[in-house]
Amino acid sequence: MMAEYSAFSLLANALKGNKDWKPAWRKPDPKASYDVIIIGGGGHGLATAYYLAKEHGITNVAVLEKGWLGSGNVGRNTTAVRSNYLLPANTRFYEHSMKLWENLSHELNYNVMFSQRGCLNLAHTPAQFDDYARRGNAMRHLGVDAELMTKAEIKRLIPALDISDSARFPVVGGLMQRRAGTARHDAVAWGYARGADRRGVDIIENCEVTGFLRDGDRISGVTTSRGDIRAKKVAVAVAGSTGRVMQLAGIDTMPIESHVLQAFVTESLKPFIDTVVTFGMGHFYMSQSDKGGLIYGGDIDGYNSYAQRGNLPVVDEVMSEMLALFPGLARVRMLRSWGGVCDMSMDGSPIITTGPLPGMYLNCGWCYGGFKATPASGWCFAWTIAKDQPHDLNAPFTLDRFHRGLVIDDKGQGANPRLH
Amino acid sequence: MLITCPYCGPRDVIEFTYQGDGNRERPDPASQNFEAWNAYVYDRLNPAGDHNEIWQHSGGCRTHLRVVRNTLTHEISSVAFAHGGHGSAARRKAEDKS
Amino acid sequence: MVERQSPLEPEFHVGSHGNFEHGVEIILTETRPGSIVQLAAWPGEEKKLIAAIRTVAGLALPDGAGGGLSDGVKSVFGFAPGKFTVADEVEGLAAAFAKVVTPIIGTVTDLSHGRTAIRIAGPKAEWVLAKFFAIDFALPAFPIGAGRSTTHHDVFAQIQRTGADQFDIYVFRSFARSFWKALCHASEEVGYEVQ
Amino acid sequence: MSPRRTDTGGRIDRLKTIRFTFDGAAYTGHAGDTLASALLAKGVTLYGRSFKYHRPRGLLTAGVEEPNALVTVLKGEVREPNIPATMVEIHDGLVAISQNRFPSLAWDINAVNQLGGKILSAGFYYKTFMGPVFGPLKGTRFWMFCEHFIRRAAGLGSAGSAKDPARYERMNAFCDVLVVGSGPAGLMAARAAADQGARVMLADLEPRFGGSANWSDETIDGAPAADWARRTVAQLEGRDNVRLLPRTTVWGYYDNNTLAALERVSDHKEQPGKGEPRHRYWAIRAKSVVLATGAFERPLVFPGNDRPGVMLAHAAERYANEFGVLPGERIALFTNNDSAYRAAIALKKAGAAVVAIADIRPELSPEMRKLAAEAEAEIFAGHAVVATEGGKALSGLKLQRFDMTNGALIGDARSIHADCLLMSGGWSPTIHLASQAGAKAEWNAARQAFLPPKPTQSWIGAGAFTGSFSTLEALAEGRAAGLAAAGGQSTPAVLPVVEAVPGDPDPAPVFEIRAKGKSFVDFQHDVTAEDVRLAHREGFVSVEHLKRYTTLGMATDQGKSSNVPGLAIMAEALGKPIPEVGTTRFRPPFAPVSIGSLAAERFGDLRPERLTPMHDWHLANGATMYSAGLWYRPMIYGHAGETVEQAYVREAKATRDSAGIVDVSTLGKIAVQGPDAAAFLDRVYTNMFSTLAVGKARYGLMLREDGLAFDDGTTWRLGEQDFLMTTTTANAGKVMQHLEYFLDVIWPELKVHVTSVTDEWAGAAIGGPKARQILAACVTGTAVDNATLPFMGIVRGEIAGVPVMICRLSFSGEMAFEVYCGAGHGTHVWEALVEAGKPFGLVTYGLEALGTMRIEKGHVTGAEIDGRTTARDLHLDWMLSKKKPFIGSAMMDREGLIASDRLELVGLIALDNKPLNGGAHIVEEVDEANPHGSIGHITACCYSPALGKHIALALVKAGKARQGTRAHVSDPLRNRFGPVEIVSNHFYDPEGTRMHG
Repeated sequence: MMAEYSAFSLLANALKGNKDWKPAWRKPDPKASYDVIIIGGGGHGLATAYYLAKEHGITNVAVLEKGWLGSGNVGRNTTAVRSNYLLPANTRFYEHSMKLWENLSHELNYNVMFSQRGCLNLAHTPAQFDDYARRGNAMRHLGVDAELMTKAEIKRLIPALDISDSARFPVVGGLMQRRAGTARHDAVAWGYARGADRRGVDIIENCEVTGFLRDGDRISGVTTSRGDIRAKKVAVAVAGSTGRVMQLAGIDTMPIESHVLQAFVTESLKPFIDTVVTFGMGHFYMSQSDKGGLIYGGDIDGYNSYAQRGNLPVVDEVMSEMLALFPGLARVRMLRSWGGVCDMSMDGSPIITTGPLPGMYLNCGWCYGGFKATPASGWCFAWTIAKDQPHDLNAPFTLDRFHRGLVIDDKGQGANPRLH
Repeated sequence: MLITCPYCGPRDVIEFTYQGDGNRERPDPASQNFEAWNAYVYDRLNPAGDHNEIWQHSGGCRTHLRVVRNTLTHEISSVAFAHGGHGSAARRKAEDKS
Repeated sequence: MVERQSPLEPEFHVGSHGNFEHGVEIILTETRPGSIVQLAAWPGEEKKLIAAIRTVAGLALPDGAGGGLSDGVKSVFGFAPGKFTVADEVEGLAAAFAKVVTPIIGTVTDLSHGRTAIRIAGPKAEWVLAKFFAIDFALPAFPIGAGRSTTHHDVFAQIQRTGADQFDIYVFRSFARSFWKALCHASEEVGYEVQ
Repeated sequence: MSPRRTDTGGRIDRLKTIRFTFDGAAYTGHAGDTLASALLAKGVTLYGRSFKYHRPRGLLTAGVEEPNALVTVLKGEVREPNIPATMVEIHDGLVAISQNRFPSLAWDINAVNQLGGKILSAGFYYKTFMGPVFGPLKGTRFWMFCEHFIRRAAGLGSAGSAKDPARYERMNAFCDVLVVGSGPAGLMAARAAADQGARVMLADLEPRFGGSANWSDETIDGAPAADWARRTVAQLEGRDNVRLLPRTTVWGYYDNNTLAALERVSDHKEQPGKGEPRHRYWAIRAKSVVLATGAFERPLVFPGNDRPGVMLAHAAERYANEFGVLPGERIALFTNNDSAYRAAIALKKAGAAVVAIADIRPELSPEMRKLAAEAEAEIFAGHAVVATEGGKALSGLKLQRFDMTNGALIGDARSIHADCLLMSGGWSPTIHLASQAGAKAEWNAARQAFLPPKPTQSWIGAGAFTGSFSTLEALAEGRAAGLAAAGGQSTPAVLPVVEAVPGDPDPAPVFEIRAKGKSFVDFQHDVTAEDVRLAHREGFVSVEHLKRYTTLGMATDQGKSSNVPGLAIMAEALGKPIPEVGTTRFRPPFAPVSIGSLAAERFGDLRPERLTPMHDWHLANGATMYSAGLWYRPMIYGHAGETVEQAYVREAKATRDSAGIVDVSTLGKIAVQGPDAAAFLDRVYTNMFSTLAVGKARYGLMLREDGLAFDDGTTWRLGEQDFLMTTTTANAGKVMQHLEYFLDVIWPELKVHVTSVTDEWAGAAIGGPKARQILAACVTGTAVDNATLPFMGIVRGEIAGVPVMICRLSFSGEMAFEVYCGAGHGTHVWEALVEAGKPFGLVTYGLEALGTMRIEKGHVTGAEIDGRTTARDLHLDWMLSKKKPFIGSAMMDREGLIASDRLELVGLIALDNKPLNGGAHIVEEVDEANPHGSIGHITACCYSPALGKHIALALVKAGKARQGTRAHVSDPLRNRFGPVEIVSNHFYDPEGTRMHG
C-alpha cells in the first residue's frame, strides 16, 4: 500500500533525502484476462477504472494505454472546468462533474489543483447578452450557479481587459460562473491513475490495442502489442482516436470527425488575470496557470487530422482575438503551442453508451469539452459498464440519437462538426 | 498547409473551407431509405491516413475540390474539381448495405 | 445621370502621406469604372463566352486560368473556371453583354455598384500587397493582365495586374472603406500618395 | 576582480557610445553590444533570479537559449517581459529592469525558498495543499488560499495593460530557397542557390550575419572568418534574387513548407521610422529550405553549476571575440570534449589568465595538450568540478579526480581560485525546425546528440545542424545544400580554405558529476539532477512524464540546453540507453514570439467594418449604430434626451401611424441565374418557386439536410431564368455556401449560377399607412397602386433620376415596400424618399423599432431559427410542400423532430405590465428561492406601442397547446419574476389586413 500524501509525508521524506518515495502507480504486466478492459489511459479511461473500483467494487480491471499515460487530450488541453451549458442534458451532466471536481483532490489524496477562479463569458451586443442570460437562467433553473456581470464589475475583476466603447466589439457585459475554474491537467490523470492503482486496477502503459477478440458476435477481449487479453467487458475511451479503434472493431463510420485543436501558452508572467475569460465575437478563451503562463486557445483548425499539429491560420486568429481583449499583451510572447486531436461529434455533445457491439462500451465524442467532463464521464461510464445500462445523467448521450433526431446541439450548428 | 487549386494554383489553407468526408453519397432526393439518409447526414469515414475530402476554395475561385489528404501527415496527394465526378477510393459500408 | 457615391469618400484624402519625405513609392487611387460585369459560361460553352467578350469588349482573352488583359479602358480576366470579370470606364456593359451572352452560353451579372475598384501602383506595390494577400505577386508568377481571386481575412478580392508595378483590386463595396484604410495604413511605411 | 571590456577586438563600434539603464542605474556600452555584453563589460555578474528558489543567476550563454538573464524592457508605459539580455541590442534610451525579485535583484525575499530545498522537490504540489476534509477550508478553499501566495511568488516578468502603440505587420513571401541560419553553412548555401538564379531568402536571428564566423578565431581563404562572412553577405546584398533578413527568427515549420518567421524590425532603434513596424511576421512559402541552424552547447551537471560566473565555454569565446568582453580575469574550464579548448585560446588571447582546464577524459590528444599549453593552462585530465564557491559572483571551485567509466570521485578535492568557470558538455544540433516539420530525431551515440531525422518535408540540412561541427564541413555541406535546394547539379568546386584549431567532434558520454550539493539541469526552472531521479523513483520515467512532473524544459528557453542532460540522467537511472527514454518532439515556436506580431495588422483592428451605402447618412442624422456581425446598422435615431426605449417606441408608433423607413441593405442578396434556376429553388426551399410568376416575389423557407430550419427570406423572380434571393443578414454567407455546395458537388448537372449581389443593391423598406402615398410622390415611370403593384408584386421605375426596383412586401405588418437601387445611388434615393416622406410624417427607424414591429407580428428571426427549431416548432409547416422533395424533407419527420414536448413558438404578454427580459425562462410555478421547472425561454421582447403592453416571443414546451393559459417568467439572473399569458405569436393584425389593405 502506498503512503498517503500530505504535508507531513513531504517533510518526513525530505528529511530522508526523498529516497523513499514509491512509484505513483505500479507498472504491471498484463494478465491473461480481466473482468473489464478499458482501452485508453487518458483522463476518462483512468477515471472510469477508478470509479469502477470505488463505486462498483469491480477491481479486476486493466487500463491499456498505447503510449505513456495521459498522453492524449488530458495532457493537451487548456485546463478549464465549467458547467455553463445551455441544454439541460449537458448542464446536468457537467454539473455532476463539477460536484465531483469540488472534492476530487481529497478523494484521490492527490492535489489536482482545482481552483474555482470562475469562468466569464463576455458578451458584445445586447442580443448576445440576452443569449447568455438564457443560458445563465437555464443553469439557475437546474441549481447551477450563474450570474450576469456588468461592464463595471468586469473591469474590476479583469483590469487588463479592454472595455472601451471604441473597441471593435465593445464588451457589454458577461455571464459568470464562479464555481468554474481550472485544474492541473496532468495531475488529474496521475491522481486517477494512482487512485485506481491503489484499488487494484492494472494500469498498463505502452500496450497498444491492435484488434478485438470475438466470441461469436460478442467482443471478448483485445489483441495488443503485449499479447492477447480477454475480458468480459471491453470499454473504449479513446477520444481523439475513436475512429481508429472502432475501425479495428469493423465499424468504419461514426458520427465523429477527428479534428486538431491547437493550444498555446505564453512565457510566465506575474499574476495578470484571475479567472477564465472567453471572447464572444469569435472563439477565444484564456486563463493563467499557477506557474504564470497564460494558457489560451480558440477554434479547431477545421479539417480531419490525427497529426497533433495545426497550421498558422488558427494561430493568427487566436492571437488577434487575444489582443482584441487584452491590447497590453502585444509584447508578451507565445512560448509554446501544441495540438490535440478531438472527437468532433455531429451535435457537439458526447457519447457514453453500451455497445455498439455486444460486450463493448463506448465513451467518445468529447469535442473540445472533454477535460472538464473527466470525473463525470468516468463516473457515468463506470455505471454504464457495471450495470449494463446508462445512468440517468448519460442516458441522453446515446449513439443512436443522431439518427433519431434527438441531438443535443448546444450551438445549433447541425451535422457540421467543424462548427461545434 | 497549401492546397493546389486546379484553377488558382497553390494557396494557403486559410482560403479554403472544409466540407468534410467526400465519400458520402446523397440518396436520391425522393428516396425514403432513412438508413441511407442518416448515413449521409451523420456518419463519417474518419481514417487515419489518406482521406477523401471536399474543400471549397471559398477565398478564391469558390469551386469545390475533391482532395485526397493524409490525416496523419497532412500531405495532399491529389486535388481535382469536385464536379469532375465522385471519387470511389473508399466506399462506405452503409452504402454497401443499402 | 446621377453620379455614384464612392464608399471611400470620407477616407479618401488626396495628397502625400506616411513616410513620403523619403520618397513616394505607392500611388493609391479609386478607378471608378462605369461597369463591372461578371460573366459565367456553362461547362463547355467557355469558348463562346470568350468570343462574346471579344465581340463586346474588343479584348482577346489569352488562354489559361486567370488569364486576362487590359487596354487601359476595358479590362477582363478570368477568376474562376468559366468565369470572368469585365470592367469598362463607361456604364452599360451589362446590357451590352446581355444581348450577346445567351442563356445557352451562360449568365451575365451586373456588379457595377457592388464592387469597388482600387488601384495600387508604384515600386512598392508588390511589397504592400504582400502584407494582405497570401499569393505570389512576383511578375513571373503573376504576369501583366492576369487575374487572381483571393482573400484577406473577411475581405474577398479579385486582383488584376494592369502593369509591371500596378494592380487593380476589386473588393465588395461594403468592405471597401475598411480595406482602403488598411491599404493606406500599410503603405505609410514606404510613403504613398492618393490621387 | 571582475569581468571587463578588453582593450581591443570585438565587432563592436568602440567609437559609438550608447547610454542605457538597467534597474535604474545608468550604463554605457557600444554599438554592436547586446544588453548582456554591455553589462558584462561593466563588471555585472548578477542578472536574474531563478523561478522556484530565486537563486542568483548570471549569464549562462550569449544567445537565444539564455535561461537566466531575463529582463523586462520598458518603453514608456509599455512592458516587454522575459527578454533574454543576450538578445537585446542596446540603443540610446534603452530602459531594462530585472525580474522575479523583491525588493531588489541583490536582495530578494523569496530567496528564502532555497531553505525549503528538499521539501519543494519535483511534484511536491501534488502531494499537499489538499486541506482539511471538513470545516470552512474543505473542498477547494484551502488549496485556493495557498495558491494565492504561490501565484504571487511564481511568474517571471509582469505584463502591462496599456495598449502597445507599436505597429505589427505580416508579410507573405514566396521563394525557391529559404536558408535558415547565416553561419558559414548558411552563407555558402545562400550563395550557391543564388548563383543558380533561385529566389533566395536568408534569415538569421542575430543582427549580424555570419554565425560562428563572427566569434571563431578561424580564417577562411586567409582572412578572418568574419571578414569572409562580411564579403559573402555583401555579394548577396547586391543581388535582386536574394532577400536578406537579419534579426529574423524562423520559429515555425508548418505543413507544405510554410514557415513562420519573426523579424525584429525596429526593436534596436530608439524610435521606429514613420509607419515602420516593430515586428514583421513573415509567412514564407518556400519550395525548399536549407536548415543551417547550428548547434547549442550543453552545460555539464555538477554541484554549484548555476553560480553566477559559470558560463558555457563558447559563450565566453563569443563575448571575447565578438563583443570584446572578458567574462573574468582568472578563468577555469570544465569540459567533456575538445571544443572548449578553442575558448581557452580565445580568452588567453583576449587577456585573461586560464588557470585550469578540467577535462573529464583521462586521455587527451596531443593537439589538446598543445592548445592547453598555448593557453598556458594547467590541465587536469580525468578530473571534474565538484563544487563552486562564491555568492553573487564566483570566487573559486573544487576539482576532484573522476572516473568516467563509473562516475566515481577519487581522492581529495583541490581548490582553484577563479572568477569564471567555463563548461562544455558537448553540442546538440539545433534540430527544432526539422522536428516541427514532422519527423523524429535520431540519437547518435558518437556525438552524444540527437541528429536531424530524414526529411518529411522539402528541406536539406547543412553544417553543425547535421552534426558536422567543423567549419570546413559546414562550407561543403552548405554549398551542396544550396545547390540541391535550387535544383542545381552538384559540381566539384574549390571550397574556401579554412584554418581552424583541430578537434574531435565527439564528447565523452558524461553529463553529470554526482557529488554533494544541488546540480542544476534546467537552470530557469530549478530542476536538479535529484529531481530527475525523484521522478524516476515515482515512476515518471517517459520523457513526457519527466518533463511534466519536473517541469524540465518547460521554461522560456524550452530546454534548449537542458533536454539532453535531463534525458541522460533519466536514462542512467533507468539503466537504458538515451533513445529508449524517448525524444521530445519540438513544437512551434523555436523561440518565443510576440503576440503582437502574430496578430499583425489585426492588432487593434480585429475585423473589417462592413458598411451600408447609407452609413454616413445614418451617422449624420443621429443614428446610434449597432454592430451586427461585421455590419453596422442603425439601432435608433434618438432625439435629445430620449432613452433607447422611448426612441424605438416613437419610431414604431410613427410607422404604424403614418410611415417609417429603414435601411435593409444588409440583407443577403444572391443572384440565382440560369435555365435550371427555378428547379434548383424548388429543391432548396421547402415551398414551390417554379410556379412563381415573373415580376412576383415569394417568401421562402430553407431547411438544413438534417430537417431543421435554416433560413428564410423572400425571393424575387426578375426573369424566367433570373431570381434575386434574399437571406437574413446573419446567414448570407452560410446560405451562399450552402447553394454553391449543392450546385457544385451534389447537382453539377443543374445549369445555375449563384452570385453574391448583396453589395450591388441598396435597400430601403418603407412601410406604414402612408407608404404608398410617399412612393407615389417620388416614383416615376411606374404606378404603385394596388393593381400595378399588388402584394408581393415587383415594379421598376425611377426615383430622383435613378432606376429602382420596388417590391411590395412587409416585415412590419404594414403596407410596405422594399425599394432597391444601385448601391452607389443608395444615399441619393434614400434622401429622396425621406424628402418625399416629410409631408407624410415619415420617420427613419432602426433595428429596435424593426424588432418591435416584427415581434408584434410574430415573425421569426435568428433568435427563433436558432439551429434547434423545426418548421413545425415555428408554425411554418404550411410552407412544407408535399408535392416535391426538398433539402431536409427526408429527415424532418424523425421521431425527435416531431416529439410532443418540443419547444414551440408562442407569444407572451406580461400581466404585471412590467418589462420582460430577453433570455428569461418560463415556468409554471414561480420559485424565486430555488428556480426550477423551466418550460422555455423568451427569444425576443419589447414594449409594444401597438398593444400598449410588454410582450415577448418565446419558445415553450408544447407551447401551442398552452395558448390562452398562464405561466410565469422566471429570470433569477435579473431577479424578475412575474405572471404572463401565453398567446399566439401573431399579436398584431393577425389577418394581415393592414399590409394587404
